[in-house]
Amino acid sequence: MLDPKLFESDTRADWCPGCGDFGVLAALKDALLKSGKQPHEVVVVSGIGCSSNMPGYIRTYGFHGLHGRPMPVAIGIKCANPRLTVVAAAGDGDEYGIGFNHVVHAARRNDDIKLIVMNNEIYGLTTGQLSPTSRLGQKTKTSPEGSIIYPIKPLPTILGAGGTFVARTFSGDPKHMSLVIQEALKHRGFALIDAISPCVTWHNIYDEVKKLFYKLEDRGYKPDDEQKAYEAMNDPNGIPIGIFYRTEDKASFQERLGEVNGGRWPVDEVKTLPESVCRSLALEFA
Amino acid sequence: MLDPKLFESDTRADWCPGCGDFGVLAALKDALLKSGKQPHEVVVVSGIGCSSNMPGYIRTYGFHGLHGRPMPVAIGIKCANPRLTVVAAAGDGDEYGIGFNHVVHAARRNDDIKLIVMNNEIYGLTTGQLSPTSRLGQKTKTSPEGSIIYPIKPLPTILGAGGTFVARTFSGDPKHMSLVIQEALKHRGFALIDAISPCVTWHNIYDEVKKLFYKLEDRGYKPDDEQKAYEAMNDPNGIPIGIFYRTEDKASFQERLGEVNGGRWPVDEVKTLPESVCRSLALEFA
Amino acid sequence: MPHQGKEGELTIRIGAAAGDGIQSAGEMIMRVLSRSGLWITTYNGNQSLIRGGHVWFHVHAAAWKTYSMGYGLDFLIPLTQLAYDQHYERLNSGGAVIYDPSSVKAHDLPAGVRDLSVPLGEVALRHDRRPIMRNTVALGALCAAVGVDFDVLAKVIADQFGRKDRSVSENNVKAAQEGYDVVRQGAPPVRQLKYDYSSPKPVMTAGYAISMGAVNAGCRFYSAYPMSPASPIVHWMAAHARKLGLTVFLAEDEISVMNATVGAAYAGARAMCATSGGGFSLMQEALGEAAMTETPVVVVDVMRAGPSTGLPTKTSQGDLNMMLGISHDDFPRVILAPRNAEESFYTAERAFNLAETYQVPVIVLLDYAIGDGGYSTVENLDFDFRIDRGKMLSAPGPGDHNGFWFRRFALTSDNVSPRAVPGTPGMMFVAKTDEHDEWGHDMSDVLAGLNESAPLRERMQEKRMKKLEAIKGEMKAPELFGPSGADITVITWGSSANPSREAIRELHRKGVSVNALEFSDIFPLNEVEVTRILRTARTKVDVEVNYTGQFAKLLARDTGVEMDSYLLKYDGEPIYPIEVEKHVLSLRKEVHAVA
Amino acid sequence: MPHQGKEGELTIRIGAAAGDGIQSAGEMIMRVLSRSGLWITTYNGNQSLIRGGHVWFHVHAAAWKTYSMGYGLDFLIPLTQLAYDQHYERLNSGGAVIYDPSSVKAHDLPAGVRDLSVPLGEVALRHDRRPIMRNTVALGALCAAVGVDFDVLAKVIADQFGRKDRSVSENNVKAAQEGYDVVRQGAPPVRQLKYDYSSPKPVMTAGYAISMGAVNAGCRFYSAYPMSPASPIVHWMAAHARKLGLTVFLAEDEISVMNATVGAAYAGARAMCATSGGGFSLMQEALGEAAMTETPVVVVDVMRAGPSTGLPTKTSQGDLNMMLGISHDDFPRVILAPRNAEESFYTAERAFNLAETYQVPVIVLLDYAIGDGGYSTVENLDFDFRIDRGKMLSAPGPGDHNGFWFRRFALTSDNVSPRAVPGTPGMMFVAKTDEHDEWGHDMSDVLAGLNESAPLRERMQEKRMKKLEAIKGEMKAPELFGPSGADITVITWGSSANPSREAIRELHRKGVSVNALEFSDIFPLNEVEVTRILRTARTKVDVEVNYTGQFAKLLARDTGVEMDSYLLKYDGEPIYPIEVEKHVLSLRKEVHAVA
Ligand SMILES: Cc1ncc(C[n+]2csc(CCOP(=O)(O)OP(=O)(O)O)c2C)c(N)n1
Ligand SMILES: Cc1ncc(C[n+]2csc(CCOP(=O)(O)OP(=O)(O)O)c2C)c(N)n1
Ligand code: SF4
Ligand code: SF4
Ligand SMILES: [Mg+2]
Ligand SMILES: [Mg+2]
Repeated sequence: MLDPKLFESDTRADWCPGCGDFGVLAALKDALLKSGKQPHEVVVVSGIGCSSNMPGYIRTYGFHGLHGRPMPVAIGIKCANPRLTVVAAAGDGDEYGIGFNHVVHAARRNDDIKLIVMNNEIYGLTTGQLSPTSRLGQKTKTSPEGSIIYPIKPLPTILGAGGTFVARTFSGDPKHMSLVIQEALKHRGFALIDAISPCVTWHNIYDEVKKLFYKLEDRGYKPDDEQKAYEAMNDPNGIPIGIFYRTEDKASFQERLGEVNGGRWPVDEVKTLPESVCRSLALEFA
Repeated sequence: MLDPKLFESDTRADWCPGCGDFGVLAALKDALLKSGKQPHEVVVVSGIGCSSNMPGYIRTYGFHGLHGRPMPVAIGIKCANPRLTVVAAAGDGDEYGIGFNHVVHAARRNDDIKLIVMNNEIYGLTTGQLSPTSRLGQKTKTSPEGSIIYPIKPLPTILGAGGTFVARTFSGDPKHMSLVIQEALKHRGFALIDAISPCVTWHNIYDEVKKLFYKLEDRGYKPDDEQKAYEAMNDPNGIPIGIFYRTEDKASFQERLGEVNGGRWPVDEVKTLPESVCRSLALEFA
Repeated sequence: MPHQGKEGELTIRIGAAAGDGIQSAGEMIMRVLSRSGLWITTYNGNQSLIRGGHVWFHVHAAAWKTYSMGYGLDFLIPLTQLAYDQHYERLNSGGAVIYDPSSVKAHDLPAGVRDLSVPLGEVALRHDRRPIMRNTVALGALCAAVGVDFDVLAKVIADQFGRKDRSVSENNVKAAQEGYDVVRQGAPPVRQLKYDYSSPKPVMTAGYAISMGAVNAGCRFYSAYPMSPASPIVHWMAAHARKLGLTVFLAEDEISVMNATVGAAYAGARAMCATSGGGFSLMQEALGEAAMTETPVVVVDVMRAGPSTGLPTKTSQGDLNMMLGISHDDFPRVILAPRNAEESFYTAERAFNLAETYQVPVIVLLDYAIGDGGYSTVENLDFDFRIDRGKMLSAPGPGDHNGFWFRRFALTSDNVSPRAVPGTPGMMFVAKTDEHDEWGHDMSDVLAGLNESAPLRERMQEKRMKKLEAIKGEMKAPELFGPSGADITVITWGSSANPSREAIRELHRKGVSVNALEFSDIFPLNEVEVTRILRTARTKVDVEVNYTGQFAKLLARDTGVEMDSYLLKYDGEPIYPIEVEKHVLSLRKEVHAVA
Repeated sequence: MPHQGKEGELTIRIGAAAGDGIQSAGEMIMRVLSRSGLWITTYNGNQSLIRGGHVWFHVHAAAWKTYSMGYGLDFLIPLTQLAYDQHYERLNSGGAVIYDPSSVKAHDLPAGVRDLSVPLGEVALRHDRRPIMRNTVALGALCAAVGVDFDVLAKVIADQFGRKDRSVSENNVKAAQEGYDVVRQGAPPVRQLKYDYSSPKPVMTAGYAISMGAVNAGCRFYSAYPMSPASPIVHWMAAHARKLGLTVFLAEDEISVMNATVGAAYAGARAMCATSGGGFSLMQEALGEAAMTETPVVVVDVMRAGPSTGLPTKTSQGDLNMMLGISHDDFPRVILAPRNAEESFYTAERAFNLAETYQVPVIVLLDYAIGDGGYSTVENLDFDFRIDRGKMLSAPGPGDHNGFWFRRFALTSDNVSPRAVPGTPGMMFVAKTDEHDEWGHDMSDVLAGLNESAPLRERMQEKRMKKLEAIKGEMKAPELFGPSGADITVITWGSSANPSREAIRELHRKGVSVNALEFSDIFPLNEVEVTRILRTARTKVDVEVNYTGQFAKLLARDTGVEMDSYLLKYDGEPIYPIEVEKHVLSLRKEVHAVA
């Protein structure tokens, strides 16, 4: 029997009532639980933003780092100890803006990190400025007359960069989100989960998303074809959620690292060198 | 009559004899000349790397900045004075690695910058380490047993991000490269030109590329369809060069800026405020 | 035992949870009093969350110049129990608490504090379905309690809600009127100052002031990535872009911000950007780029409590060491730290002239306390200003050109080289972050280390660094506040001058011999002059908002003068005048004991 | 007038264009002499380009300990005319120039310098189609000129080319033999030292030494982005990854490097990274993250000449100010600057123990002169080392847990909190860059600024900062070189100790009363102890490689002690002993004039 309180924290989330991030938190807890993870086996790494307050609201190891930098911290953790399940969780500003390059390169390296981007098309914590996913014309504190900047399209970008698991979910459907996260946890390598998670304070798109979203699987979509994935992502008439693309053919970066270091992982090897090795090292340049 | 020496500098390029970057330099000069540009109307902005030594070898205004940062410098210049033609030129490490996020966001904003990436699949100047475009198995100083990292796919990534002009060229064919650059100079907004520019010292792929490359236009390819562009870019059997995708439908970021600032560009407006405005500003919060 | 409120002054604090509209209520109080002819200083007790928690807004107003939060609270408006519990102990005798007894219990009210209970919620709900309007009701009550004409408040409300539906504004006025009436009919004002409604006083934060100063200095390029407490600057710029013809570049990160600012400045614009500490870390490499390419930029750092993410909405003066060590190896920079909004306006103007005259980066240090968290009255805002762009050429002089290139980095007697704006025919040059010769040619490749080029490298480094010597001549000496020759001298920099001033005023009333030396020009220190001035001071007390006394260390480093005592605060809260006062009083005992 | 070469020492310089194999030729000279039992120091006169220009390699060897480049040149091997022109004036009388007269004209040969012309190109072309082998021929000639057994060179060549085709190695040996014979048959050796071929001396750069030290200290995670002159460290790590079981993460930029290092350290690894100044700028924000989360990391900065891109292959000690001001607001850090390769090895070990014991970032400053540009003999490499991980718990002690969370940031009497490795059951905690309480709960949102939490914030800041007090007790006092009580004391830090030592040895021969205080532990300074030591010195000369005297300024700031004189170099070249000697001699005149 799974203890539903296994991942409960004693700390109340400080998000605004109704914030989409509550749904993501619930889905993540549920997915970890259903995936049979124990709290000490999991590290949740975040950046800075409303969404990045996640660690501490979920009882696992946590690292609440810098704006835009959850990915490299997560990668460092995973490289040091690949036995840990490492989840990165942050906002659209964090991951598609200032920290996007880390995501792109994690995608191409296929780092074994599960990234959940709580996409609300706004900078929430800094009180509502334009984010990279904000829309043309969107009025924010930094675009009082409406944005003049085209939004980023994170999913095709990451697919183009070589992403091996690219999905979208909606915090209005935490059950579906949990299922997608469970798949991501099983995935061999990097998983990007774009989680539409509306900001009820600065840019409330709940009703709109509720009207427009549909599940890919409901339309018989199979996430095994790159070309089709591009098409599905670019649907101008609705908001598809689900897994757009997935391949288990590529080894994760950490698998490949293990081939080089022989499975001698840094956390287990905090020791001096054997004497035999030392002598030859000393004379290497002589 | 065009003066072929118009863009000649007094400074000899310090690249290794045979370096691909010579071809790019020649192509860029030729393209500027044929596009009817004058040296003082052009700024060439670069980063750090062998390839980034470009400014100064070509007689235009130049800015030889930081590793990975030509794009934002170029954008600052273009926003301050959109009458200038701004070309960014740098290496694969510079633009697809440390500085890739700037490229991605320039692509989505459609900044009116023409970016030439001298892609040699290696860090040249730092004496031959793995670059983001280096191949699996490639032996370099940082991968003495062969790389374990999947290379980035810059072209589909930038297309996914919203790129409006995405092309590949080869320094072994400077004439073709010049033509592509000329098209880029006419383009409304951001142009990415991936210029295969082999490093004869650390990773000489001249012969290989010469064998495998072909021109898209020779195969009747039209760069007007995103889906087809993805397919063309992912050709596993050859190295297509030419323009993969191009659209003139999107306004450039600088065009849009001009709508807000009313064409009052920063370089022309280094002046105090009219008195009428001052009074109201002062009392704005009272 | 509660203190007595100060004659002729008002200190007012309103508190509730984030999302309850405390900031705008506080700003309305500020406006009411500032339109009543008073001098104002405010402080915003913010938290880093959007809804919930506890936030407050403090207004200090007086018939004379105010500098900081003043002493205690004359009026507390707690809209939540937590707001009452957190602040009631600060209430001055002779003051009052304005609250709704149905939601707040005013326990342990200090002696001499009036209990002004007003059914805020009930009144509010009469005018709107949601209780948010209780703020307005409280404002009405406050106006009655301080004896301000209701019309002033009505106008402030109209201005505030003007853009919304007209009924919103009208309902708010009605609600306010009811609050006003409850208190008014009860009694005469609790504390009434003399008001002059004829001319509203300009009031702004240092963030807004520096924005206006910058634009008036010819800055039309602004690049930003939002970061508290620097964000108000970009909000202001974005809001004025169309009206003032500003080009605002919202970049993907602070690296891009700084590089774009350098690019714009290189192109010939006056370009500025701003951030807070964490973002500044990301800008450092490009600051080095600006210095090496001798590109004039102005960068504002609005300091907040760190290290790292720290306390994003709390204050600190902890970024000075970073500014002294930006990026690697030696390069010139100027560091200015205006004390308040008014000085920030002029500092922006000076910063651009200094940057362009000497072709160096200029850094302006503000902090949360004045930058985002605090408004203050700006007495004189003189937009008359002479832009000095330094050595800007539109055509090469003799020897300035070699047929190919303009000699952009010429070695000159004053170490400043002529500049050209890209786009100018025939003046092409390359700005290089590699070491370069006078023509901008690379000295790191084929020339590096050669017998003939090592000395040139030396001279290029000297050229850049020696500009600091000339700049020293332009640095303002610390301003003396109070009489010269006092027993005790308070040393402040930037915003720490403000609480110190109010403390000194109070200490003078108590007959203490104290003055202040207020530094607003931080680096390069004019060592000779500063040393001379510091040596005239007897007992020196360093007052700053960081753990290590960063500015005192700079003084020790560059002048050899050591402080005698330190008041260092690093709990995130700004310094209160009472803290400076107590510290000085404790020292006086020591001083007397020794004497 | 040329100087006389020093008895018992050899200084050799070989020069040509980049791509001519000068580095490997130089390293072979180094190996030959080091296998002949001599102490070695080398310097690599590099340029920032791959082919062309002019580069050179300098070897200083002696029967006793060498520290820097020594005095002048006993042997110059100019393979190009430019190499001759650039260096011939340094030739010592009693030395020789080895060159090919068909490509180099040995004009104006200084008096007493032997002209050893050898048909290098001709011989080389007899053994290979390309003339690259002339380096080897010259090495043969050199060995004859210094009287080293040819077998030693033959073995060095075999080792060098061992991995290639066997014929390559054999042809090179043959070519070298011809060069050897040309000189040998002509005459007895020009300058012969006593050689002991029985035990080769370990030789390495500080970059390699610190890599070995780190791995021996238990570091198995290394993250990097290449940057000269720090790249050799990642090359070494990558080359040893399989053999030693290292996990090397090649990141997309230095931001990623530093954050990944913090992540790995948080996860319980010993983690290190390295870069040079420009890359370090990008790491600063994450250094603050390490400090705020009390995650122990070791970061190496191999300094090069700046500012900005500067001179990537030239040397400097200009990054100290940056290290004193990393990122914003106050946080603890340790700064160490080993003087040479040997000390670097042990510094890596100390750095990890310090980092983990105090849970702070430790920064190690190397520079090009010793880090990439210079090998030196490592006398003692003792791999025996005790790893001290500090307060690492595998299960919570009483009071360490609240049922949900581990009290990771407990306030303790020594200000160090217990740590747990993620993966340990029941010890979950959150590391936060926001200010936090003892349990790692956020103090920047709902708690920020409350009456009860402001004092806690204060204590958390004190907890972090006060660790510096304990660390001061672990900082090594400056090492005294030379006799105590000398008239003149040279103050050095890090690598500037090296030329100073050779100068002092020479000055002692000349009867000058001089010594040196060599700092390798830079921050936190143990002020009391350091002040006491500095006060014992009479005339103090600061010797460092930057414009402003950054270390002297730190001493002034933290001890109040001022220097009497400065030898500051910033042309990119390392300090030569002769420069220190001259400076001290000029001072002695002053000292005497005054006395
Ligand atoms: C280097 C840096 N720059 C800027 C900031 C300020 N900042 C904090 S959160 C944030 C954006 C938050 O937006 P997002 O990532 O979308 O998260 P959300 O609050 O919307 O969940 C910014 C700009 C910072 N903390 N660090
Ligand atoms: C912040 C920073 N990190 C690292 C470096 C060192 N560096 C200089 S050039 C370069 C890579 C060059 O590779 P690429 O961009 O592909 O250019 P190429 O030399 O191949 O033309 C690196 C890593 C630097 N200058 N700045
Ligand atoms: S501001 Fe928006 S994103 Fe932040 S907690 Fe509130 S609703 Fe959520
Ligand atoms: S090292 Fe490679 S990229 Fe650099 S100049 Fe030589 S050939 Fe070109
Ligand atoms: Mg967001
Ligand atoms: Mg490259």
